[in-house]
Amino acid sequence: GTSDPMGTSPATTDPGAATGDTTLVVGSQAYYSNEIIAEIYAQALEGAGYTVEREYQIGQREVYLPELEAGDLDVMPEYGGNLLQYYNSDAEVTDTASIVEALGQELPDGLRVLTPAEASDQDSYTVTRAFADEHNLTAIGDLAGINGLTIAANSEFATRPYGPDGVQQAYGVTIALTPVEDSGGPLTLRALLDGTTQVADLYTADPAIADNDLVVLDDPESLILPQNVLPLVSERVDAEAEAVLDDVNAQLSASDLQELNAQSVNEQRRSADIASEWLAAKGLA
Amino acid sequence: MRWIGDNLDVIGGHLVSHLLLAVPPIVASFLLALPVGWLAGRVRWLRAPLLSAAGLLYAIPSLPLFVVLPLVIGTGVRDATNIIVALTLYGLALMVPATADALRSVDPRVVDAADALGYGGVRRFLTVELPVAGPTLLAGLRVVAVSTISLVTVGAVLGVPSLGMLFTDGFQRNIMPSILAGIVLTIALALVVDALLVALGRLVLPWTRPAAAAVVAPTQAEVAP
Amino acid sequence: MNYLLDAFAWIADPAHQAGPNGIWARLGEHLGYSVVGVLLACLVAVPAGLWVGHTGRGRGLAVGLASAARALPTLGLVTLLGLLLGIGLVGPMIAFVALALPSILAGTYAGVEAADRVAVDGARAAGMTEWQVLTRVELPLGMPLLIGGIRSAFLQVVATATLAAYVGAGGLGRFLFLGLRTQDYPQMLAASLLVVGLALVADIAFGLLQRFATPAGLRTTR
Amino acid sequence: MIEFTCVTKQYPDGTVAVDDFSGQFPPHQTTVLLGSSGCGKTTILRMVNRMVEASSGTITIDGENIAQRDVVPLRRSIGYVMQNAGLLPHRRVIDNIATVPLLNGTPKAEAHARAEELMDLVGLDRSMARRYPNQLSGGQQQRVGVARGLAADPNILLMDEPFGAVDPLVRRDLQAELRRIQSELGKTIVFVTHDVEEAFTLGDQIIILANGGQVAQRGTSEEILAHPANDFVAGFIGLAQGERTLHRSPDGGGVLVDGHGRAVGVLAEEPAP
Amino acid sequence: MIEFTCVTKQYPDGTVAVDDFSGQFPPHQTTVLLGSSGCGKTTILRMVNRMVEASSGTITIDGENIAQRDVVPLRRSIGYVMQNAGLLPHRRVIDNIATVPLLNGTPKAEAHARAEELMDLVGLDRSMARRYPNQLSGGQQQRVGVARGLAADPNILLMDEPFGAVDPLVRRDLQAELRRIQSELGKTIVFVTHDVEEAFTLGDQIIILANGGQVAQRGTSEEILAHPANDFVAGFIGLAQGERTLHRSPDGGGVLVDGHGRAVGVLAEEPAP
Ligand SMILES: Nc1ncnc2c1ncn2[C@@H]1O[C@H](COP(=O)(O)OP(=O)(O)OP(=O)(O)O)[C@@H](O)[C@H]1O
Ligand SMILES: Nc1ncnc2c1ncn2[C@@H]1O[C@H](COP(=O)(O)OP(=O)(O)OP(=O)(O)O)[C@@H](O)[C@H]1O
Ligand SMILES: [Mg+2]
Ligand SMILES: [Mg+2]
Repeated sequence: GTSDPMGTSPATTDPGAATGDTTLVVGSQAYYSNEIIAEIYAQALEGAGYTVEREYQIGQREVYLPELEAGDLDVMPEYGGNLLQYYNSDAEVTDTASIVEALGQELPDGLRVLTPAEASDQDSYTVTRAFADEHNLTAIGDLAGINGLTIAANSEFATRPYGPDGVQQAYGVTIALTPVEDSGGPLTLRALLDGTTQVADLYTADPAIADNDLVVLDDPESLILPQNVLPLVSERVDAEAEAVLDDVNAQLSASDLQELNAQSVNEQRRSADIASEWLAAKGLA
Repeated sequence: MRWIGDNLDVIGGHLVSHLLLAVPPIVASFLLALPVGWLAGRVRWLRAPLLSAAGLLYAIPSLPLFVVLPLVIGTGVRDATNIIVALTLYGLALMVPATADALRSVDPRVVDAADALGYGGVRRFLTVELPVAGPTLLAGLRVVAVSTISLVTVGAVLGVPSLGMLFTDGFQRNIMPSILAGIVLTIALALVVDALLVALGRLVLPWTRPAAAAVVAPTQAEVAP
Repeated sequence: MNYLLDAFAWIADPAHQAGPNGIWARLGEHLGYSVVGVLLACLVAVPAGLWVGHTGRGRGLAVGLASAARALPTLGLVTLLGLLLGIGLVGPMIAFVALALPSILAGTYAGVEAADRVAVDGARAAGMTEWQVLTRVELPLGMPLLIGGIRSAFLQVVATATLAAYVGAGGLGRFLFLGLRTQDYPQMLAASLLVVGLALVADIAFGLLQRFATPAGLRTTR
Repeated sequence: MIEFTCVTKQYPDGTVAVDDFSGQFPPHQTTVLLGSSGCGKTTILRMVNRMVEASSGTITIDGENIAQRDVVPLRRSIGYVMQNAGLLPHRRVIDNIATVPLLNGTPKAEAHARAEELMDLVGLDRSMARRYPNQLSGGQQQRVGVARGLAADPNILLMDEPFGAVDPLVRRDLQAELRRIQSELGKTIVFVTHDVEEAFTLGDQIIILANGGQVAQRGTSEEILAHPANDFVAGFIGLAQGERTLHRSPDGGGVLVDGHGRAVGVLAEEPAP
Repeated sequence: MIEFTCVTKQYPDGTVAVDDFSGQFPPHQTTVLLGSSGCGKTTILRMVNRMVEASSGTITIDGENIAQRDVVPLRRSIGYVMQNAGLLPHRRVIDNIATVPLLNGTPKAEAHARAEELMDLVGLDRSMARRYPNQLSGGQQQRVGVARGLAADPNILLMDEPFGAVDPLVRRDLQAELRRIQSELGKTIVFVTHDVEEAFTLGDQIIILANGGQVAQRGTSEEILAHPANDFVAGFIGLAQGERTLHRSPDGGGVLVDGHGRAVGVLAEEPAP
């Protein structure tokens, strides 16, 4: 029941009359990597005979989750840990299996997540190779004892279990937060590269890590929530569609995701081309 | 620059959605500002509060407005309605004072003459005061048009398609030409719309054409070197 | 409505007020950024506006530039400068200056132009130098409009100064982004309310300043 | 016949602009209200078409109290010409002239045809019909103003310093034009001015006003010049300063000089034609 | 002595406002430039203090070419009175009058004392010293303008329709005042007007201008009235229209009427004093 003179939001179909409807609306976050995954889902579904409408680059969760709940979106690539955190910021789980289980309870009626992929895109404590060599760093705990450390990350980093308080307790690391609000984007990367901060919270699928030979520090205590890719879907995704998406996820590896992202950023290719190439290469086309 | 050539369709699509999002708030703020501006000009004690309130609208940070407004008006965040309402509010912030000024700047002798000729109140407002205030109203409308077109880009943060998407996407993927194209096209679109408004003004306000004014008695004062 | 009440409660909570991350500190930073941005813009726009208004030259250019600057999307500028300059205040500050320029420029030249032409002519004929005409006649007479230009520039910059937090600086944007990212809407709204409150106070202050700067001879009537 | 009986006007700020004014403006004649700035001339004039409402007293037109009439039709039935012409800047000359007929619902073609005739009457070239007011000189604008005042063929024409803003040569033209028009049409004209020459030129009857709309004297120009009622009148029309007492210049040539030695005219020996 | 030799002024837009004007403005006398709107009076006047730069020709003051002089000291040495006074709205009356002395570095107390004397001279009550211009009537503002023009005790006073905007009674006052001041001070005055009466009242010498600053006639008022140089002049001063040809009114009483039958004055039998 929303008015939409510009036609920018999806053609709303009455949820009651949805049975037998084979049109699925696939959305993506305003994040290029997410859009590539969404496009892979979309093309796979089209390959299976579904009609797909695309709604890409939808801001953040506070924008698209209500639309999913309202039935305006059907498939959305998500990340396990953050999705759970959105619905329950106190959830104390550390592995993907329990995240999926917890999501089963936390998600609103009508929404469910499917089998996660191996690929994940999660927060990290990342340092430059030079800094790692200088201080002999391989894990977060190795940062303990270094003075004046700062990390560039989004402001909510401060409230996370793996934020400054968390690493203080678990690893004895003292680190201050420099809030940079681009979610591990170019500003965060630059802050790290030009030495404004010693540590940066980059997403692990970010091609910049390989390009700049950066070091992602290990997290033996598993403070950092795993962020495996998983589709968040509506009731209109039937068993057949679910199978299609499961097939895709079964093939989507961590290195695949990094490679896909690299194509987008370094070669400035479009998500549609990247997706169809990947599907063809995996024999899913 | 190769990126631009490869993505002309994307850019074109954003340009069209941008324009479609910008036009309704421009029109709406113009129309809504008329009664409010009229009131501000007419009712003395309402003037200061109305104008201040209008000014403060402009001070509301846009991001929270986009997020909170739907809770008030009951739309989805990404609905065009949401963006249009929000941009209309910003447009009003500029247009209400401009309208009040424009209506007040109408030569009182003209209004007096209209009264003396036997114009009734509403008719006088619509057929005398409004057109005579036209040039000043147009100046205000031009400012509204330009800044609205610039503000539409903010919607990209929420996923509402516009040239702003060239910023968000270009930023994440480090594509400078994308951002530059977005900036240049936004400014160009604004200037084109501005020029169209000027042309429209010449059409509907024929008596203000410079050629017309040329025959007026010349000014006495020459600014000496 | 509930959110709004929660937002007021958030502001009223003493725990949120003191300290380097408290409301007062952030308000101070926010005000500081705005003042600096507007002052920098004044440094450019006021002399330029005075020149345009006084000589009447370059008016078309000034109008065009002001219009283009108004059309310059802040989001685009901030992302562009982010890529070019990285984090820090420099990028946003440039954006604030760009944002403030058009109003101040227009206010200044309009103010100078609005000075009664006959009075200006009389001053020149009395043997004032061009500088004296500008500083003793046009500037005082144009002051209310000039301050009006600064006033609206300031309101815009105050609203936009939240962006400083996007790139690691402080200001009320800190609350805004944290609230946005953690779905803490009361905090986000509180930040917006504080911004609007700051704008309100500034608006009133500028209003008084404007009245104060109106030459006595233009205020009093018989 | 317009008749004022004990009319007073007090403005909201307390100014008593007109205090107990009574007077008649006879039909088919020009009555000039003459007085210096602020004496209440405009106020009296504007009470006739109720642009200003009298605070007390009655004003009748042909015996009918105007307070009983609807203002809009009243105003449309009375021509009004203002100092600065008061033209509508966004209407072409022809539409400005035709304003009242158009308001009254006269078909456009008819109203325009009539407006063109009026342009002839006031001495405006028809080629100017499609111009806007700011494309005319001050004198031309004033003619448009007069034409507009006459457009609805009103019985009454109110003129408030209609020629005050134009230069003296043009002014003299306009006065002559008005005399010609009046001799043709015979309207009831109330004409406000503070220019003694103009009053003497145009007025069948002249009412000299002192502050607050007090009547200092009324009569024809010759009556007033020959028998000024008091010092105020004598001063106002320049008798007291010797400006109207003319002497033969000692230089000869028939030049007449006034009390200040200023040359004023040449004496013709034959009596007035 | 101010002397124009073959002076032409073409404005940037191509208008030739003054075409080859030559003329002298003798010292300690009032020269009136008389002509209708747009004939170039203001342009000629403003070339004297270089508010307008001549396009060609030379202008000298006491033999010195003004083009050689710095404009700022030149302007400070010449008094200038404008039509609407042109006062600085944000300065008090006393400071407006003292503008030039203050610019010249005269100590404030001294400049103010002088300004107060000037207020007496032009007939302004000293109590008005601390008012702002918009708190004065038009006539009072005009007096301030005259006082300001005289403040630096200039030899030359340029007056551009200084009394054009005030009502006729006040105007007559101001003219009388100016005559009195001039008889005391004996400045070299160049006075611009389009009012024939005013020109005849004030001018020792009158220059009647036709379009483009063409000199139609120059001379005293009596010379011009007795022997108008041509039809243009006769028309301009009203001789052609019969306005200056006065006849005895048939009604008697010594009233003189002009060619239109308008009463103009009363004939005194004794010759001019
Ligand atoms: N709207 C008003 N409110 C208050 N006072 C007014 C108003 N209009 C006129 N007055 C005052 O009433 C008096 C008479 O004004 P009015 O305009 O009738 O004078 P006038 O004779 O027409 O003068 P002028 O020759 O200057 O036009 C003046 O003292 C004037 O200040
Ligand atoms: N700055 C200017 N640029 C172009 N033309 C001008 C300028 N100033 C005056 N003129 C023209 O020069 C001519 C003479 O103007 P000027 O002002 O000297 O006339 P004037 O005799 O003073 O007229 P008025 O009695 O109306 O003041 C006019 O045609 C006028 O239009
Ligand atoms: Mg009046
Ligand atoms: Mg002039």
